[in-house]
Amino acid sequence: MDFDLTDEQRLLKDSVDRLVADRYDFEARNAIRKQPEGFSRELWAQYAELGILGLPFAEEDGGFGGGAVETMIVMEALGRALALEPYVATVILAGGVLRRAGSAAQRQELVPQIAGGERLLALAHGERQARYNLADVATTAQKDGDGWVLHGTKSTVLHGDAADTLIVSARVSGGQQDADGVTLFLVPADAAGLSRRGYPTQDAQRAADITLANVRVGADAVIGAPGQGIEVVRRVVDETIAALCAEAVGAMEATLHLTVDYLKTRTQFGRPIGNFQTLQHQSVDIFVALEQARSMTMYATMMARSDDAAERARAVAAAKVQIGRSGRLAGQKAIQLHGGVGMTQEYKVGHYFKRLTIIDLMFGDADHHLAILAQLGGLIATEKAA
Amino acid sequence: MDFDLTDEQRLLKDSVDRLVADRYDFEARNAIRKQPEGFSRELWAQYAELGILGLPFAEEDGGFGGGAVETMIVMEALGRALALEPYVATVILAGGVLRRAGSAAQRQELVPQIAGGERLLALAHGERQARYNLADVATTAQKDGDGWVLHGTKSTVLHGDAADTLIVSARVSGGQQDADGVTLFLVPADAAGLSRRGYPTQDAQRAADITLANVRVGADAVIGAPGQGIEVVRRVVDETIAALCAEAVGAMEATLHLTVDYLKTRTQFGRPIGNFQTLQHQSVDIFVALEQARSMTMYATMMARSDDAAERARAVAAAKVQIGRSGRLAGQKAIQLHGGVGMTQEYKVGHYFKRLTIIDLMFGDADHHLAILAQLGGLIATEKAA
Amino acid sequence: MELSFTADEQAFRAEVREFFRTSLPEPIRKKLESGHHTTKEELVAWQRILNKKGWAVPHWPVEWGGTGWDPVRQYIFREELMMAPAPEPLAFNVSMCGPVIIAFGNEEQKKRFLPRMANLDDWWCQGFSEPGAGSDLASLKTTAKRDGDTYVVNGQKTWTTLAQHADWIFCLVRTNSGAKQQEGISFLLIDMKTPGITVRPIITIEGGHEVNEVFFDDVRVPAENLVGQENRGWDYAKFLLGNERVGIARVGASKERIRRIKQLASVQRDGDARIIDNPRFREKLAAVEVELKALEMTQMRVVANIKNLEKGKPDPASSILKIKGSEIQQATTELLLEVVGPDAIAYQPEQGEAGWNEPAVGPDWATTAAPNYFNYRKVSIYGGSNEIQKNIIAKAILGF
Amino acid sequence: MELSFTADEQAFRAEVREFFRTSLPEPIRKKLESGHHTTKEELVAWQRILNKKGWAVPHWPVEWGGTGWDPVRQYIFREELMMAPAPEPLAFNVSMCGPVIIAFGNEEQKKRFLPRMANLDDWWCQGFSEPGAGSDLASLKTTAKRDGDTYVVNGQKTWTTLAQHADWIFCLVRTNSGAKQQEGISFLLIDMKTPGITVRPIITIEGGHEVNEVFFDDVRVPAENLVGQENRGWDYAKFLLGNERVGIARVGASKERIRRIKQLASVQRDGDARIIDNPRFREKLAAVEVELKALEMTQMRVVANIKNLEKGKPDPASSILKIKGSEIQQATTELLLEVVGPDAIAYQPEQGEAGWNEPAVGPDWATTAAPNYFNYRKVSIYGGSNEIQKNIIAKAILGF
Repeated sequence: MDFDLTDEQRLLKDSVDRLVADRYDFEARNAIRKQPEGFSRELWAQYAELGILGLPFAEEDGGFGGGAVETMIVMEALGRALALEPYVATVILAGGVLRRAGSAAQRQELVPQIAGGERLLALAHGERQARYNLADVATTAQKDGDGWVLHGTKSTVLHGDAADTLIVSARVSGGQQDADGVTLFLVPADAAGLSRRGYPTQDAQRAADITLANVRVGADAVIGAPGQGIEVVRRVVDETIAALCAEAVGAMEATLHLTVDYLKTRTQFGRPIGNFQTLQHQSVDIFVALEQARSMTMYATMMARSDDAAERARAVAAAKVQIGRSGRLAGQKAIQLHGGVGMTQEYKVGHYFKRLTIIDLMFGDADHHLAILAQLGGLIATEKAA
Repeated sequence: MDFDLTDEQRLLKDSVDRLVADRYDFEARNAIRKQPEGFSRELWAQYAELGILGLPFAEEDGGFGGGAVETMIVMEALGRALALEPYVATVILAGGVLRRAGSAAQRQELVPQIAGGERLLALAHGERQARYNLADVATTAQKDGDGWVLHGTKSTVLHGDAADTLIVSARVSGGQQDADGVTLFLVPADAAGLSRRGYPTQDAQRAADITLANVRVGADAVIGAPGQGIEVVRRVVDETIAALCAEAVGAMEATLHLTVDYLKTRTQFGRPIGNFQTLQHQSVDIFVALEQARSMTMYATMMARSDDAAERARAVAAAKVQIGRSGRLAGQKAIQLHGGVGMTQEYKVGHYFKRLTIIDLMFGDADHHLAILAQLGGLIATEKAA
Repeated sequence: MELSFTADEQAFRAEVREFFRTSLPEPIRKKLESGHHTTKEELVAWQRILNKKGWAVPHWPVEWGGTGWDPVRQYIFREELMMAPAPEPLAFNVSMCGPVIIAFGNEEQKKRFLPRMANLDDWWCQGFSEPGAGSDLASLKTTAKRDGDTYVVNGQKTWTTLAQHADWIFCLVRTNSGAKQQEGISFLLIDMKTPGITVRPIITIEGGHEVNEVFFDDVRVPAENLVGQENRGWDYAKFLLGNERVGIARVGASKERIRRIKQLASVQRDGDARIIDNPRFREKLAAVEVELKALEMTQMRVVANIKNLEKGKPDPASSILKIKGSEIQQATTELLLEVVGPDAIAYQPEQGEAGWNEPAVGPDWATTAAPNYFNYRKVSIYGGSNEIQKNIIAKAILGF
Repeated sequence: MELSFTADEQAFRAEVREFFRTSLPEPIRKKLESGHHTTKEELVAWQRILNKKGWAVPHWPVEWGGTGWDPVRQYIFREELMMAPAPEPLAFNVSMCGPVIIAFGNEEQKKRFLPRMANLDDWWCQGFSEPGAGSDLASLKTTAKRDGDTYVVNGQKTWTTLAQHADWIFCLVRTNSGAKQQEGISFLLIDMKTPGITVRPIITIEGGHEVNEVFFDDVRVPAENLVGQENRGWDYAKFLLGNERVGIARVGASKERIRRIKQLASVQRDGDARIIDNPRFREKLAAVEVELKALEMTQMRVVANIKNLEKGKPDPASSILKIKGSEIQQATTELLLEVVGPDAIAYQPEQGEAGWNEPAVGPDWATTAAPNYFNYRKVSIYGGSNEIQKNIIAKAILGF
């Protein structure tokens, strides 16, 4: 057990921190979010240069062999910056599928392009009726000669509008909510029959609803074992939740700093409002929520790659609960402590609040995961271990 | 709609308030709770003199014809005093059964004795396995000639050890949790086969577990319609909950006053600790909880005698939720604000805290009633009334 | 003590409810129900319907268009209005500036302004807060210097709600900078068309345009637009802010929103079950309903107590209404967001706006859930933040 | 960064667990599990078992009986101890007075006191708080006047935990009343058998006798019992209070209590279902488990950070451990009370005490639920209330 960063990790942290400090102040971000794609291609190239786009991939595939801690470090920095680039979509989600289930050929083709910043990916898995149920897939894939024909609609595909390549889940057998019978396919975004409706999200990221009408793909489009896609998605989503936890910690940390700075400088009744004890104590509440979230993020980071599915499920659910609750407390209190100015788009704190809110809504909110955790019997065993 | 007291109600309030102010300071209460019976027979006689023991009974039965508001006034005063006498047991619970279901002969015999303070009653209904389910009655009554033979065990019978007469519920037909098939019986406390184990409760009141082994009673012991006892108990418990709400409001009010006074007089760091803003705001939290509880008590008082069973059930459940939550907040925060001294038996605030805790546990705690309310669809209809 | 409504009061409630049912334009009702913004034109049209009925300014003196209702009837009216749900008559006209003019204005001002206020012929906005004067309102810096029979106003106001629609603004301005903070302030009525006034939108976090900055650059205001006495504006402002608390609990609006949540939770599914079938969700909702019922009774107690209070003195207990009312309103926006879930993620500010006909991404009733959750963080900030309300209770009631 | 325990650390945990499993007397384990008080004799016996194994004072220097374990191993040991559940070695001896003597005492004091402390031959108690000096400890008034080679002590201490068992008391006393508050305080060791000492019980709300008042009336104390320098006692007290925070989170104890709650909730029925089958209850419990897991990780972070801190300086983040740790402990007592429900109403302080054989009213495991709920309100008060902890964080970490 050791919480100190290794020299390499410290180096990574310093360089990512420096990039976002230099290039991602609030004005820069405002300019970026007004661009048509909603993110900066130029910064994306810098991410590539820094090596963070290839970070979690194996070195033999063209990545840098980083582990969960490295991803945590990067995500925390991106959270502090409220970065808008499709890092989660391309590297964590779609990249995670490739990493866990892609064939050697697929990895060797795509990883270098991802790592180099030349290709954007997105995971087109969620469907509207599924809500938070990862196994609920109505999109179908029918065998057609050597290849497949895909049919269905995917909703809220993160950065689905900018992606060059989509990873689409589709049912090849079984009932709509069966865990078995779903296969993952690589689909070029410009495939015939594929249409996208892109839109901004509440937190100034981008997403798309994607319709597949008789989209044909070849046999080589299949990722991983046919019919076993849900298991892959589950594992990748668990890792993504851990990554989002780290992003949220970065956002909360920035939220706390903004708030404390504001309280120290804003004066009312002839003194800084930070002199008022109740406002100090509410800041402390944010601090405590942040540190608890940080601890839980480390726990999720450690556990999200575990091969023990039950332990992993419990840990990830617990982390999502903590992040949702801490994030809500931090965001709401930060706005309250800022007063009116916190309610304006011109001030940064509201943007953190919105991002924290959307992170809670992604892959199941705090109460949803609390129910899952309770169903699984909680974290503490009733019987004593020997 | 009018929240002002009538002249008569004001008179009642003034006289009860005066009695408890004169006779129920903390030292007096300490002396009373150390008496063998755990309450004061002398004060009981004064209650009789004041007319509050006969208050809710009809004038033709020897009572004073008071309504729900009058009971609320009395209970609030008793709550402020943390009174130990068996008012709830005798007047509200057992008295309520008599009032609602007793025959003219039973009422005319017993009500004057209750009103005069000469006879104590208790309602022996609850059983350990029943928890909060009022219909769960395992005690049986078997026909024996003209009369009945009772058999079973009743638990946590409030002031069951001091009562002269018990009202015992027993099953004459049906399954153990059926709403039908339970009859109420008047049983002298000294009946052959009846044994009692009295004990103090956490809040310095008294209760008893009562065992009935072949206890014989006559036909005239039956109260109300045979087999219809649960409905009577339900209505009486609803009224009792409203009365306990009022008692809790009195206790919370006293809790708030004690706390605010303490904060204004206790000095640390060279100034009254009441100067600290967070301690002021926590006192405000108690105040808000108290006023919300007071409002809800009025609502329950108004609704607990309604003949619309569904409306009544919703209102009483809602009130019990509010009282449980407000009482917990008020008690816990009051102890916290007092610091160490609040943890001692020598200081009054802890006794209020304990009483509020036990009120929450009586007839179902806040979460239990929240579940009931949710099951009933809440307070607000989904469809608009025309 | 009589804890239920009388038969007369119940009949009155039925009458009011029936009027709203038949007279409120359906498109307005639908917009409110789904959390969308109403347009200026819709608000004007609705207030004129009310005014025609004689119900636009129920609490004003009968001579100026009031109804003569007692506080309980006024309460019933407001609750039914919010539950309809119907827009409230513009508060800046009927609850803020109007009552100040009635209490402190001269006859000429009353004749000139009040009828137009009631009919929403003039749209008013409030110029109180300034960048450096929020909670500490008395530190405001906007000046009005007397120059013959005009005042020359310079300075800046902020958080000016719906100033973009306004014909007039009522302002607190400093007319004597030498005096103690509160003593040099006056209450001035300013035509928004006067040269030198600039309105700059403030966009709030959810993307809406509700509030503005208003800049005054040598704005010349006729001295006859001063309300009451010069340098006594602080008293009038306190009177106004006291009035503001009536109805701040917004019990009716929260009831309506909970009704809406229950409807939507009966439609929205999570897996095989409807959200409303989830006991945990139902219990969370029920807990809010309990607090709301208690608040409703608290509000009725405050309303019934008005007759026992010194004229114009607000009941300090009304701070409870603000604290609990805002907590409950915020809780309902969170519950609705939970119901909508991931369907709330898409940002679609155009949905529900006039002239927009594209289908929504996802169900159209989902589009306002997140923006309203974000936007409603304001209700525990404006009108004296909840921290300020607690200070008031600590001082005025608990005697700290 | 390595977020899991090493194989060595896991082996160590297994070894510790096995020792507790085999060496902890069963009656003691049962008492702790069911929330009953252990007797003085039981605590002494257990500490001697630990001391024989060499584990009574793991964190002391090896020369005085310590183990040389790193902070992670010390953490594992404490957690396993609490989860056994086993009594902790007497904190006044091993975590409070012992470390002060080790750091600031002279050789003679070390030889005289430390071995007897480790073996619980002497039972120590703490004389810090006074009636007028709680949060504001530096305002204490008990005086010690030098008279030849003795100090004459007069005054009163309060909240003195388990003074009724104590052989010795370590006290803060005022030796220079002219100096600034903090500067005239000394740290004095006093034999409880000295004439002039009176112990008066304080009964806490649940009826227990844990704390006392201790009165000093011309108590003569040999000057050799002064620790360190005269008038430097405040520094030693701050050092001691810093140590106190290690383990204040009581994660292991809360884990054990949650395990117990789950067991009892699987027995206690509500209607036809077990309490544990109620999803709402399970979710409430799970929410506490989440906070506890986060706290456990936070505690490990604090433990792992000890090596980066200046010797003896507490990590200000340890205030989190006190705040969250007490909240969680209190939450578990509430959950247990909910499980027990109406069975908690009877007051039966004799149950579980030595020599009492009557059956309980209701299930015997129900008798401690309410008293422990009442008693545990103390954990957010003692050792610096949670309000004080928030002041510390506001100042030391957030820089207010």
